[in-house]
Amino acid sequence: MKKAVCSTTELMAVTAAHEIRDAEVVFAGTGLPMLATMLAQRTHAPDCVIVFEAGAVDPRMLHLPMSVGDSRTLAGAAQAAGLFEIFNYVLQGGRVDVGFLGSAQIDRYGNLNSTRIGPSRQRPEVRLPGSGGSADVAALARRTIVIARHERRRFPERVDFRTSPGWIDGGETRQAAGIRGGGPAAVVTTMGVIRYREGTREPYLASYHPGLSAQQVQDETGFALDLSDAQETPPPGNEELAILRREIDPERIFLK
Amino acid sequence: MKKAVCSTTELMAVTAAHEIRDAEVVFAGTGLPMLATMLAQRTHAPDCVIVFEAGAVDPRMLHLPMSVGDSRTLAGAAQAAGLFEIFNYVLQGGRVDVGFLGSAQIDRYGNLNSTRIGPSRQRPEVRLPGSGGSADVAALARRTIVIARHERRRFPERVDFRTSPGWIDGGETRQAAGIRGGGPAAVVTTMGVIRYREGTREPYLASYHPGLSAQQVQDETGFALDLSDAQETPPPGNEELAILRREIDPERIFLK
Amino acid sequence: MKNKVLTLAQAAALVPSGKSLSIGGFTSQRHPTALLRELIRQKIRDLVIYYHSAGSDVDLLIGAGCVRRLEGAYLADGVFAPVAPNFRRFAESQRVEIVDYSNAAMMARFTAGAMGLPFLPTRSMLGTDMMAESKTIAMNCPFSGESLALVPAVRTDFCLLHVQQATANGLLRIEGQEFLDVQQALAATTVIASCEELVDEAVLRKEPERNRIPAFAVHAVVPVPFGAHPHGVHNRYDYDPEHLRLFSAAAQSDAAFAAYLERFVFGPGSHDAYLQAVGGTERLAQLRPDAGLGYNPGLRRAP
Amino acid sequence: MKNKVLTLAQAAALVPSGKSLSIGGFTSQRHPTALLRELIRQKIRDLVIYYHSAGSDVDLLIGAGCVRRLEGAYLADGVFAPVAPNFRRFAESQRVEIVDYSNAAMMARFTAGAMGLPFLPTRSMLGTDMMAESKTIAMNCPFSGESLALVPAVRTDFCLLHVQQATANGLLRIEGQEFLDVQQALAATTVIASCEELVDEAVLRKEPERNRIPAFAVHAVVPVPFGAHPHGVHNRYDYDPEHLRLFSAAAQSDAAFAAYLERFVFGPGSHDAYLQAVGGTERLAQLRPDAGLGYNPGLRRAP
Repeated sequence: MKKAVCSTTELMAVTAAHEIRDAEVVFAGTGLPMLATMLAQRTHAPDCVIVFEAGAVDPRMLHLPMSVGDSRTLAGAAQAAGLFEIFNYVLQGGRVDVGFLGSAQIDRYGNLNSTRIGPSRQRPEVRLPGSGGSADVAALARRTIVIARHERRRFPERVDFRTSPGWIDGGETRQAAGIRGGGPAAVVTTMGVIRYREGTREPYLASYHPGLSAQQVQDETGFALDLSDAQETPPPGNEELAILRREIDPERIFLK
Repeated sequence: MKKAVCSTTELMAVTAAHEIRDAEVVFAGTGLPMLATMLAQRTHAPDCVIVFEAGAVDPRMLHLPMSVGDSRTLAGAAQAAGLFEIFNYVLQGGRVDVGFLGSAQIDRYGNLNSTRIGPSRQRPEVRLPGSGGSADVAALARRTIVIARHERRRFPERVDFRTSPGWIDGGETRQAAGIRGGGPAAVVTTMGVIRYREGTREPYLASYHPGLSAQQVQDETGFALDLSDAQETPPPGNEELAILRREIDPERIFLK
Repeated sequence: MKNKVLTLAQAAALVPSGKSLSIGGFTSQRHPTALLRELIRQKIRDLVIYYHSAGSDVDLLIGAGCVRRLEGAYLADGVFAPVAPNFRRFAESQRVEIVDYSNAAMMARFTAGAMGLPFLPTRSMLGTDMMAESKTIAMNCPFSGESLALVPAVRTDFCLLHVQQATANGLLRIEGQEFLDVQQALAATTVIASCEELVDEAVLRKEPERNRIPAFAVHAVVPVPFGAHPHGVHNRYDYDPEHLRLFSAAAQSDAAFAAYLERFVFGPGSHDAYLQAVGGTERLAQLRPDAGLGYNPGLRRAP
Repeated sequence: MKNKVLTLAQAAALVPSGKSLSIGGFTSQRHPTALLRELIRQKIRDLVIYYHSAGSDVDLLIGAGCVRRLEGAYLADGVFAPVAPNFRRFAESQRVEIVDYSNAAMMARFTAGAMGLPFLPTRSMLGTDMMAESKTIAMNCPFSGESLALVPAVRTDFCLLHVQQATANGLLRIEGQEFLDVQQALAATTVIASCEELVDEAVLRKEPERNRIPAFAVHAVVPVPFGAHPHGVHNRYDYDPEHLRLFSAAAQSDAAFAAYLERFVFGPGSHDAYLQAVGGTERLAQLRPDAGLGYNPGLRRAP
């Protein structure tokens, strides 16, 4: 593997791209998920099928969309549909292999909050945009990959508001809530990658990004992480970086 | 009104056409309803909107379709959709003013049977095609017009199988069954036109076709008809007949 | 991208006896009859068929002895057959189980299956005798108190359909009415699509608004020109009134229908030979549509 | 056929204060912003807005003080606004009521409204804190025993949307993604559609597969070229990144947003004057799409 100097955003995009396998159906949101899916399609997963909740099915995007409703999501698309088809026939129909989610807060069991910060419904400390399709993808994709900025206040023991269900309270609590989809497989952060143990659904640090230590990641996390399996995140290949920088986001819209 | 000599089928088509008012949304089935709606659109109701359950919305038909799925239903159509859109958005959405229904049996309160004749589910004396959209139109159109061949065995006190709800058992029983649409307004038969009293929903003979008497209609009906308001069915105009014969069904597919 | 193109024989061989099945199209339009004839040749038995408004497609399978059970709304073909004749004869002689629903109820059942839901609510079915004989459940709406009927989702093992255009990878375009093809396909575990024309991905991807079923839902693609005959295919050919009348007459008795099958299914042995048997290129040319209308305005339809 | 063509001022005047409303489009695409600016000029107040994924369309109305209550899923605009700024400020200062649902739940709610049903079931919402705060009801499926969430139908007094083509009678064609426009329109009592282009009935009726909303569901048609600016309209013009950034910056405070409204809504007083204020034909030419792509691949989007 050729090593390369890269930014954290670039590393996250490449790390997230590696979570996609060829021919999978990927539900992508705005930002890093777009970089990751476009990169995967141009490298190891040429037949991955991308769907966007606004209506685009299986595009071959030529230019980076700025949101999931962007006309750029339609380039070379197999279908231009709408929310009805994507949420009902594709997502709830059980056809999404992997969904990408962002979040303002993520807790010990991978539950996400994109609704509001603070204890009060009436007086939110910070009002966030709301679920969008996040709760839906979290409930219905076969597995989800979360992308998050790693800061201690964003990684509390328990989210202030559970917008999108992860493993709920761990163990079998997700199934007990009647949720069908597979749950969070990985959290790709600005500091590393968190995964969950089979059965207990306890979080563990799978990798820390180059230049950091496992303990540094723990210090920025508001709940205990099992660090015993932590390794350094593999760096992106030169070709991956070149594709990201030159083909996918030459304007530096999401890439920092 | 110019009088004309015509067949029973022609008289029924014209009589049924008169039930359509301009700009109404009409749900049409195969056969006489097609003749009636095409005639209405070419005469007194040029802006009536025809919908077919197979998917055609608001066509300007040039050639008589042989079934509701026929490509001929799409000529000049506003939309080519499907069963989902027509049943959900148009019919159940409450947008159909008048629906046309045929039936093998029709009883005192306008309930229809197009499923099977005879008392036994396992051993039907006659197996009929089934509801199709009949039960749906009967339940959900603002009013329905039934087209039927008038024979005593086809007009029993009670249908062997209630495929499509009319006024159920009369009075308020239709509302009590939770049905939202308006119920049967008229039954156009080979012998006359039956309508229903407000409130009681008891059937009365509104008209008998030229050459028949009210009593003759009663004799071919298996339940008591109030004959007190019966008049002769107005004959078709020459222009209506000419349009029917020359423009709508020159091949004599449905016209006898 | 995967090449999913199969021959008729290969595609039909995917369907074992005893499975559940739905068939695309509506009364006299766009049924995958070439595939159905091949199922009959391969002696598939004991099928459970879910349908909304079927015509001589399902009646063909019933008459050939392939069907054990039916759940659906309507089996007839307009003036050609006020009741589908094999259906009627098999029902009256108790050779097939039938559960009746309305068209809207079957639409809702397929849609629920496509949506990954166990049921959908509907305002149809209330006040009918179908309620008690089917798996429909009455409900009072917890929001409004209104009466509703809940109909159970349909999921089938297979959906067979016929479309105008498909890519080798299985992206499907439908011209004219969609009927319920999209929902039927998405409610099936395995989708086999025959098509008039195999086209390049690039062609269909130029107008993504016009494509109806994504490749990831489709498992086999079978290019079969005139694959819906004697039914019509919008923009490609009209239905064949002569053959539909002939079918309907033959379907009046077991003996006559056995002769029909021998003449048009077993005898010919292949789709090309079938097309010869129904009149060959001369007859097919008479079904050619007017480009602007999608059907043949000059077709002689009355006997 | 009826001529339903109105001016912007006439159409906006149909909407009284205090009514419920949904708005077509998605984040940065195809919102009927010319209509919304006219609502603001006419000082419509106390609106209840139902939305799925809204952008600076709803945020414009919030910032102009037109909105009393919101029920929806998402209010933001990608990199232009990770949270819609007026929405955030009004929420944090308790100047607007909010009930949160997911996008799939809002889709199901509008769809139920369009279908004439009081609710639809969904597998979303389970395991979220939105369940308890919204009108969602948990249910065990009477067929399968599975957990489901029932979400109540949305019916609004008005739906405002913007499409590429409309006829004077109200038949609408949408190019590119439909988003949820069809369901939103059919879930409204009164539908007002602005369009880029008014076309003859005969033109749209040539390709009935491509039309999306029938005339009988549409009450007013308003021809407004560039009627969605600063949002994009597939095949017509791209979104305007400069203006979206300017909007987002202005929406950070009441004072700055008042100045924005003065400069782009009240000051110009008409749609033509608005287009002049945002850069006129020179700027609009920069948004012109590539014919094959539907957007402008050369548009400068980063600051």
